[in-house]
Amino acid sequence: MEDLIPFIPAITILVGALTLMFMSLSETLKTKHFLIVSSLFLIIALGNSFVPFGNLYTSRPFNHIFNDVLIFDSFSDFFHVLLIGGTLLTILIGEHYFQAKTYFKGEFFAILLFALFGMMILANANELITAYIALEIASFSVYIMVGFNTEDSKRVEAIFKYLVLGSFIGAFYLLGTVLIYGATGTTNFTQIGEFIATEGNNLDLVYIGITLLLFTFLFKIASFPFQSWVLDVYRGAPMLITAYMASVFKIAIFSLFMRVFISDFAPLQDYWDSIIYVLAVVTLIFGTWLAVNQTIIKRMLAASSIVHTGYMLMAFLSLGQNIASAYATMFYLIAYLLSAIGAFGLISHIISETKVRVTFADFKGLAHERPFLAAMMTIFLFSLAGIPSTIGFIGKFYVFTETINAGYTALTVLAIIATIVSIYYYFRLIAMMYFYPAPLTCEIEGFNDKRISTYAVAFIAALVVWGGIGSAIVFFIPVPNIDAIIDISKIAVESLFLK
Amino acid sequence: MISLTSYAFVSMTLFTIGVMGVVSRRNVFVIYMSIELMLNGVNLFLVTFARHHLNLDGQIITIMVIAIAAAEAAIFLSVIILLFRSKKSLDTDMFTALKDKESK
Amino acid sequence: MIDIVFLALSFFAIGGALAMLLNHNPMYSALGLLICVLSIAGLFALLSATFLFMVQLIVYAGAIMTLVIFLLMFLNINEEDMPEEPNKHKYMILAAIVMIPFNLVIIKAVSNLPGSDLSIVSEGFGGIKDVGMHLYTDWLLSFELISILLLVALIGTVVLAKKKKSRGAK
Amino acid sequence: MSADILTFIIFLPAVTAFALMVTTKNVQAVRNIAFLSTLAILVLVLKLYISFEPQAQMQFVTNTPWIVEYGIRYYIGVDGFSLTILMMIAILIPTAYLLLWDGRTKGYWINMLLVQTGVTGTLLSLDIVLFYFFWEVMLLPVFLMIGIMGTGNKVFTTIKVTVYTMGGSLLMFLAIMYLGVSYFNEFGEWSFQYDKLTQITTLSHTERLYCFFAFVIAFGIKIPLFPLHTWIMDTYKNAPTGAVFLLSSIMAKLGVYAIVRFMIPLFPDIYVEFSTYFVCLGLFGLIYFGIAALKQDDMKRMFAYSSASHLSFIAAGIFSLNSYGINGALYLMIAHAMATGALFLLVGLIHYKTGYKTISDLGGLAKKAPILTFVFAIMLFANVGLPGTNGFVAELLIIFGIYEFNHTLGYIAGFTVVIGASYMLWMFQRAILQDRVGEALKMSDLKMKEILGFAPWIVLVFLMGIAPDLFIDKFEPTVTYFLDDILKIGEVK
Amino acid sequence: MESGLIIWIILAPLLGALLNGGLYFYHITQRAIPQRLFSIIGTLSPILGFIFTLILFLDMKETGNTYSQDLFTWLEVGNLHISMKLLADNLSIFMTMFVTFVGSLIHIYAIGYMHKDPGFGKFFAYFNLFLASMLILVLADNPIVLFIGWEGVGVCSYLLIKFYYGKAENVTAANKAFIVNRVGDLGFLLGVVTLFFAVGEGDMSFSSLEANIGNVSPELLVLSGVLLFVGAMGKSAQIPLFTWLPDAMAGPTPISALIHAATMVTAGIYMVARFHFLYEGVEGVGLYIAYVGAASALFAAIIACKQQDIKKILAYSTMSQLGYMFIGVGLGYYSSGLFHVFTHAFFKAMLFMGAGGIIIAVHHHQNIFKIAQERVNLPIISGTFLIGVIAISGIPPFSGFFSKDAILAAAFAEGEYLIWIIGMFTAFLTAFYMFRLYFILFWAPNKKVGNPYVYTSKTITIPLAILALGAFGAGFLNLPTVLWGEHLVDTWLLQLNSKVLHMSHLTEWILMILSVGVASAGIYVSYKKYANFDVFKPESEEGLIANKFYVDEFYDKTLVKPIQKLSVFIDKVVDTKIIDGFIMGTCNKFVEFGKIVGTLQTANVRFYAAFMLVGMSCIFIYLYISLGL
Repeated sequence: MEDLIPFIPAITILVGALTLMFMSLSETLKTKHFLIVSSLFLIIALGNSFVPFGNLYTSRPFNHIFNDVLIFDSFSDFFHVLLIGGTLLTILIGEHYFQAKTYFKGEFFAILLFALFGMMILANANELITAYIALEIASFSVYIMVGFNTEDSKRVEAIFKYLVLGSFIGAFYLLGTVLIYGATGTTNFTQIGEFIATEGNNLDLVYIGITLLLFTFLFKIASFPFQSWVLDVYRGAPMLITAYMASVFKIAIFSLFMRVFISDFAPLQDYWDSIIYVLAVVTLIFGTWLAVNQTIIKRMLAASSIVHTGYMLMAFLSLGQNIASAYATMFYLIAYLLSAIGAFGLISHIISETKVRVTFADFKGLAHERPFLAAMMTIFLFSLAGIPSTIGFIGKFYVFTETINAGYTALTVLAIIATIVSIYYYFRLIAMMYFYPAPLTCEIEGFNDKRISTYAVAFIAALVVWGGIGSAIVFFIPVPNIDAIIDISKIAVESLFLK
Repeated sequence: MISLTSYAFVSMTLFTIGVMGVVSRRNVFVIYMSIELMLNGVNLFLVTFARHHLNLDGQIITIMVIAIAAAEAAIFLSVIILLFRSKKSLDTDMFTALKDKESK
Repeated sequence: MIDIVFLALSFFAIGGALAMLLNHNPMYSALGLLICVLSIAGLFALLSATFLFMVQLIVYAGAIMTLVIFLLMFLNINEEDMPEEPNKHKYMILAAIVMIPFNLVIIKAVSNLPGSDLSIVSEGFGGIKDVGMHLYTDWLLSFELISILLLVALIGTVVLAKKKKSRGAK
Repeated sequence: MSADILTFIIFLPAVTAFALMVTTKNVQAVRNIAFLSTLAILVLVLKLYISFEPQAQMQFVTNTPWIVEYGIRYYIGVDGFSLTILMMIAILIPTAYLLLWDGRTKGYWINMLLVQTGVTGTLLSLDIVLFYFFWEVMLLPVFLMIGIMGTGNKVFTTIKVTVYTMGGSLLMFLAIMYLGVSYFNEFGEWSFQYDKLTQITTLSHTERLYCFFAFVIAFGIKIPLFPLHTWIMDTYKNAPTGAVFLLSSIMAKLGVYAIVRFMIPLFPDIYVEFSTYFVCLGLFGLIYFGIAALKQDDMKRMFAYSSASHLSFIAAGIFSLNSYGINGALYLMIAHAMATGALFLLVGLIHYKTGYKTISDLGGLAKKAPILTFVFAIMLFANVGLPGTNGFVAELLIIFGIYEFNHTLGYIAGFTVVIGASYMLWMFQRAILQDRVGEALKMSDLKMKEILGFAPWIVLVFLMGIAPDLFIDKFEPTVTYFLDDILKIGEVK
Repeated sequence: MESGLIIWIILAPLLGALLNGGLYFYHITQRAIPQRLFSIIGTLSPILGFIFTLILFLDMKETGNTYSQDLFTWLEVGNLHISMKLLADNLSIFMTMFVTFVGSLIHIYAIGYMHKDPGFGKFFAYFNLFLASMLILVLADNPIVLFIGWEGVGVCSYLLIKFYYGKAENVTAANKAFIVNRVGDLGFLLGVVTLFFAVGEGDMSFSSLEANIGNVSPELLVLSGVLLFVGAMGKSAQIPLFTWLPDAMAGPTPISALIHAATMVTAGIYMVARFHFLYEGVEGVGLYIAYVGAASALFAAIIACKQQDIKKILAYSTMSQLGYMFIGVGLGYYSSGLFHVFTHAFFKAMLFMGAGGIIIAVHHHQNIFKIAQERVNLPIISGTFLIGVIAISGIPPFSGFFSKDAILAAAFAEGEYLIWIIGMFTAFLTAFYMFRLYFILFWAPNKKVGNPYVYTSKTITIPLAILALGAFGAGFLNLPTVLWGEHLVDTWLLQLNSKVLHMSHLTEWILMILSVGVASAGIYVSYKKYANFDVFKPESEEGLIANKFYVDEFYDKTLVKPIQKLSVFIDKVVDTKIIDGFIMGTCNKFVEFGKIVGTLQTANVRFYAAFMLVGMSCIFIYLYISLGL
């Protein structure tokens, strides 16, 4: 029976999703209630996933019936915590937005939780098709959320593009699956791993297949040449969904591919180094170029997320050389999760009641209107730009160090240059907020900052700063050091190797 | 003697035609069907390999793929409805509002 | 014998696909796809996947294609709604050229696999029973997940396609 | 005295700042509390200064782990160098408060406090990542100050200065990581303590060269050295007085300090190898900026050039590889910090009172504000390096040093005597002394508070000029240590 | 030998300065302080200094000791050990004597001159400071301390010249003085540095330098000698660094008196004498100095003949007299040079004071013809002025004669006949223009009948009288043996072991007579020309000479303007356009290219798909190659 225990978080989320689905039938319930219920389920799931958090284990429950398609270990647990936490933060920070925009009705939260469920399963998946199904569950939910406000033609267009390109690339994933299956006769990662280990020769199909799988990976994390959709979809999607996609979804994708590339496909890993190297380079340059010219904040953040993808690819690339970069990647994911949710969510928070702010110019004088939020935004932007005293800095530090350690110094130089440019476009926004007088329509009062979103923002900001400072200042007071994260990710990665 | 390769050839051809459809056609419907075609090509491949390995997983997966295709169909068609509602057209090239005009 | 059948089926499949690709009117394209799907079903049969042969007929030819055609009717799209596609052939050739490496690589790789006869096996393979057994033991979880996927798709379709009166209105 | 005093000195301002940020909105209160905290720091530093016994190695060291995974430690300590500069900072800032006293916003004071934490941390940190941490953090408040309280084309200026400086320091960051990695590969453990990093032996000459130049770019931008200087003019022109004061008289010095603290120990051989070029560069900068300063109309812009000129001279001294040069450079850092800082603040006062800061708009101030003129003159002469002021001692030593380094260059170095005087006096005449054509400016003389603010500087200027030995004793051992131990290594390598 | 007294010689004026400064500060901030207080402090302090000097002098005369006082270690870095040390040997005490003496008189005079001036207190503060720094210069034991005084003098002169800073030209003049001096200082400093490293980084005091001068390579010796002399040029206004001296007349007259007579300009001579041990080593440099001196003497004298500003004339005369002194020291006759400094101090101070008195009396006219037109009756001043004029033109038995003649004789004895001839001619010119000045001021008839008598205050007249005495009698302190004297000054300055002239008494007599003749010739010529000159038809100010050979303009064109142009060029073109232009240009290019790349974002889904497809097929080509299919 205790085999069921690892399932609990996922099950909770599923139940939550269904509950919300049924709730959405009723006309009387307000968005508030949905918020409460969904966050309730999320908190429960989070609590459950915290139970085994940080201790080393791996389990493949119900092997006889489940055919080992799912695997529960510290690694997946680590990502579960991240995913659930991320979703929870999204909901909390978006509380204001949801309440303000009336089209977020009950189904939305159901879908959100379905998406989360899909991602969680993705983190557990140990089998190609199961992974694909989980991925599709998540993707479909995200498609729907992107196009949720069907009055808005932009949204429709966004969902359309995302859908077409997503299923297009999905076909390639399936092709890859086929080829692997054709070569190995199985789609189970573990068995594929064994096959690779035993059959040294005629792995061509496996190589090709994994390459095709990688396409999906690269597409979802928006690396070059798969980056095109990002700007449009992010621009079209509701602000919060953008946040969700940019942070949580990326993590889910990474959970799958890091798993396979660290453990099962490890022997082949070096084969793709040159490809990923080139892609990382181009992604960095291309993303930077895109980001520099954007005048719409959302597009700028989207483009900059491409650059961040480039950084992640760097870490992913150096996985082959030294395992430590796995920790770096995971840390960076956390850093990016916090910063991105913070930044996107905060903007959504700002635009939920007042006039719509789209371009840089719209943010002029925000600091005078909303000093607190402006300050928080500044923190998030610092973190994205990797300024010290924010978690973004530490994340970059880890990633770059590991990349250098893996011997890709030239790539790191490029990344540094990209960072320099990124300072430009991030600080432009800060400059807009702080260095211009407030617009005439400046309502300092009339904006009630006493609400959950604000506290959520503050909380995330606190996390960001804590992550950047660690326990440096209070080194004589025992607070959880940021090394804790690294240790946990170590355990998580170790758990992949226990058979 | 029909070999694996010939089946592979057929399914890859179907797949390729699907890709060509996605890239070249402007009609939303046709794009959707092209994607379906790609999936079919994959299916054929799967079944071929299932036969090749005498291993049923391939066929099971095919079933799954068909199911996924069905789900995709549902979403796709509803999106097509949305598109048609919003622009009264099926031309993909009509849907380029998200181009960043503010810059430049 | 088998060869001829195979050749015929694959000819129809590819022909249908091409018809789908080249026809300007989606209606004809749909029909082309239908032909293609049917012949693929035939090929399934050749590969002694009898159950799948059925599923293909029912789900694709039966459900999906009809859905498509129904939708075409439903939106009663007439000729002038059809987008002008002046230089689609250029794109097609381009795409074809681009796809060459794929095909080359994959087919060569496949051809390097140890050959095996793909003749029809008499019994116990691909029949409903075996497939069912397999599906409900080894692949149970994935199957359940599929159901969730369908559920999501369902909700999605409802949410997306229904004309909404926004909650804020009342 | 416990070692944590340094930590206290570093973080007291920041803590105060955050406390003030949340508690009060009253500007007066904020300013007064901030001022008190700086005074408290001054007292602590004095205590430190007295209880510091002049010798080479670090004192009051605190060394606790910060980020264990990568061996980054919270490692701070003070030696002759840093102590002197720490003293300087501790004295300059509170007095600067007195002169910026009126008409500031709350954010201004809070930023000032934060900057103090930044600079002190930069000064005292011995773990190179910690150093980088503070090095970047110290810029952010200034960034805000320039942007918010600046004048003219401030937004562009702000972005420019930020990207410029941070770009430079990011390259340094790369070099830092590279060093860390190579240490890891050699010794199998992570560490970024500068004294550990000096043990690296695996790096090839080219690698060291690249790292060296990455560092040079970072520090050269802050200082600024010749080709990397284009940010200062507009920045100094548009920035508010306080920010300019901090940039010119403190942060620029930290650039030089960092060269001594990190680059000399880490790359002694390269340092020795390239010293000639850098001395030449410094002297070139001295003359180049000096000439450029001649015809400036905006006073702040002129001082930007002038301090660039002086700092190039300091850099030349630092690279002159002998105790005269380095001692002199360090001494000039302090002298120049006082002189230029005071001059900037005075210009700020003039700007604040008259509303002008361009030479052509000013003039005839001397009649209205004799005391201001007097202080101005003293600081100006200190800046020019008149005997009896600390500037002279420093320039003399540097000239000696460069002469010993290379006779010809020594003669060129002498030109500092002429150049400084010419543009300074020209400005003094036009802006302050000679009567103004046209209507009179509204100008009031220094208040008692401001006089009090300047008093310690004036006293120090003369004391350091008349009895320099008192001060040089404190850091001379460190310099000797650097020369004897490290540069020897450099020669043998 | 240690003596605590020396520092007090300096401290007396220094404290005076500080006290006056403080009082003035109080005066302008709080409430007014009576002028009397300032004047008492201001005059008492130099007088005290003089008294201390006197005590010391007498003691030294008794015992023949030389005293020194080590105050504290000033700087100790590496091998450089500089101690704040004062030295009172015969040379320095000789200087100190007349510096303090004449200085005090000028202070007293200043009381009267600056009467009722708003900046009275400040003036005296500066004045004392000036004297103090001069004393530091003179009493220094090592070049660095000397340099402190040296620069101190410079800056004080700056402060005093711009005393009326309201007027632009005053400040300009001050700047000019300071910067030109700075150029000199540069030379001095480099000379010191060179010397320091040349003698082997030892202790810096003059004695040890003198001791170690042996181990300096000759070329370095020459180099440092020349560099040091450049310093002297700057301070003592020799060609080419003389332009500041005439302009320095912008300041109030007492300052001119102080600068010209007692303090500043003599510093150069003193310094060269100080470094005599260096110059003995290198004859060539000495000769070079002598020639520069001669040239300056002649040049200044020629210019002086055409000037119309009373103070300018005196200024140029100073310059030419300084030329004489440099001839003296350059040729190695240090004592003679210094003796001329000594005598010159008296009569030049007197002349300036007189000029100042006249200027006040005629309400601040400086053009001699104007003054002559407004002539007033100033018996004492005119009398003393005459004495001064006679003295400077070298008519025995006035002091100027002896000192100048000694130098000329030296030039002759050394066989430098060119220098001697120049000197002679200059003597002629000197007599000419000085008497031109005198005649126009006091003799040339103007229509006014019975010039009004103007009262000049005692504080002005008394110093004049004393100085007149000095101007008359100072010469007797150094009577050559020819005139049955026994070289008091030369013997006192024996430490300089300057050469003594060896020539037959006959030649000496001839030389004397010659020089007297030349002088009287000059007087005669100017009598003919100016004795009854119509002052209402002043001379034209055109001409090469009247415009000082356009030297200022020349400098302006060749140095100042180009540098200013360069400055603008650097700022506007090099920095803004080239360097910053390059940096910002690259950034902009980057952004521009980004725009081009941005066009790939054609929100067209088919295009995106194609884009991805192309990328993928590229990767597949790579696969094809790497898998070797």
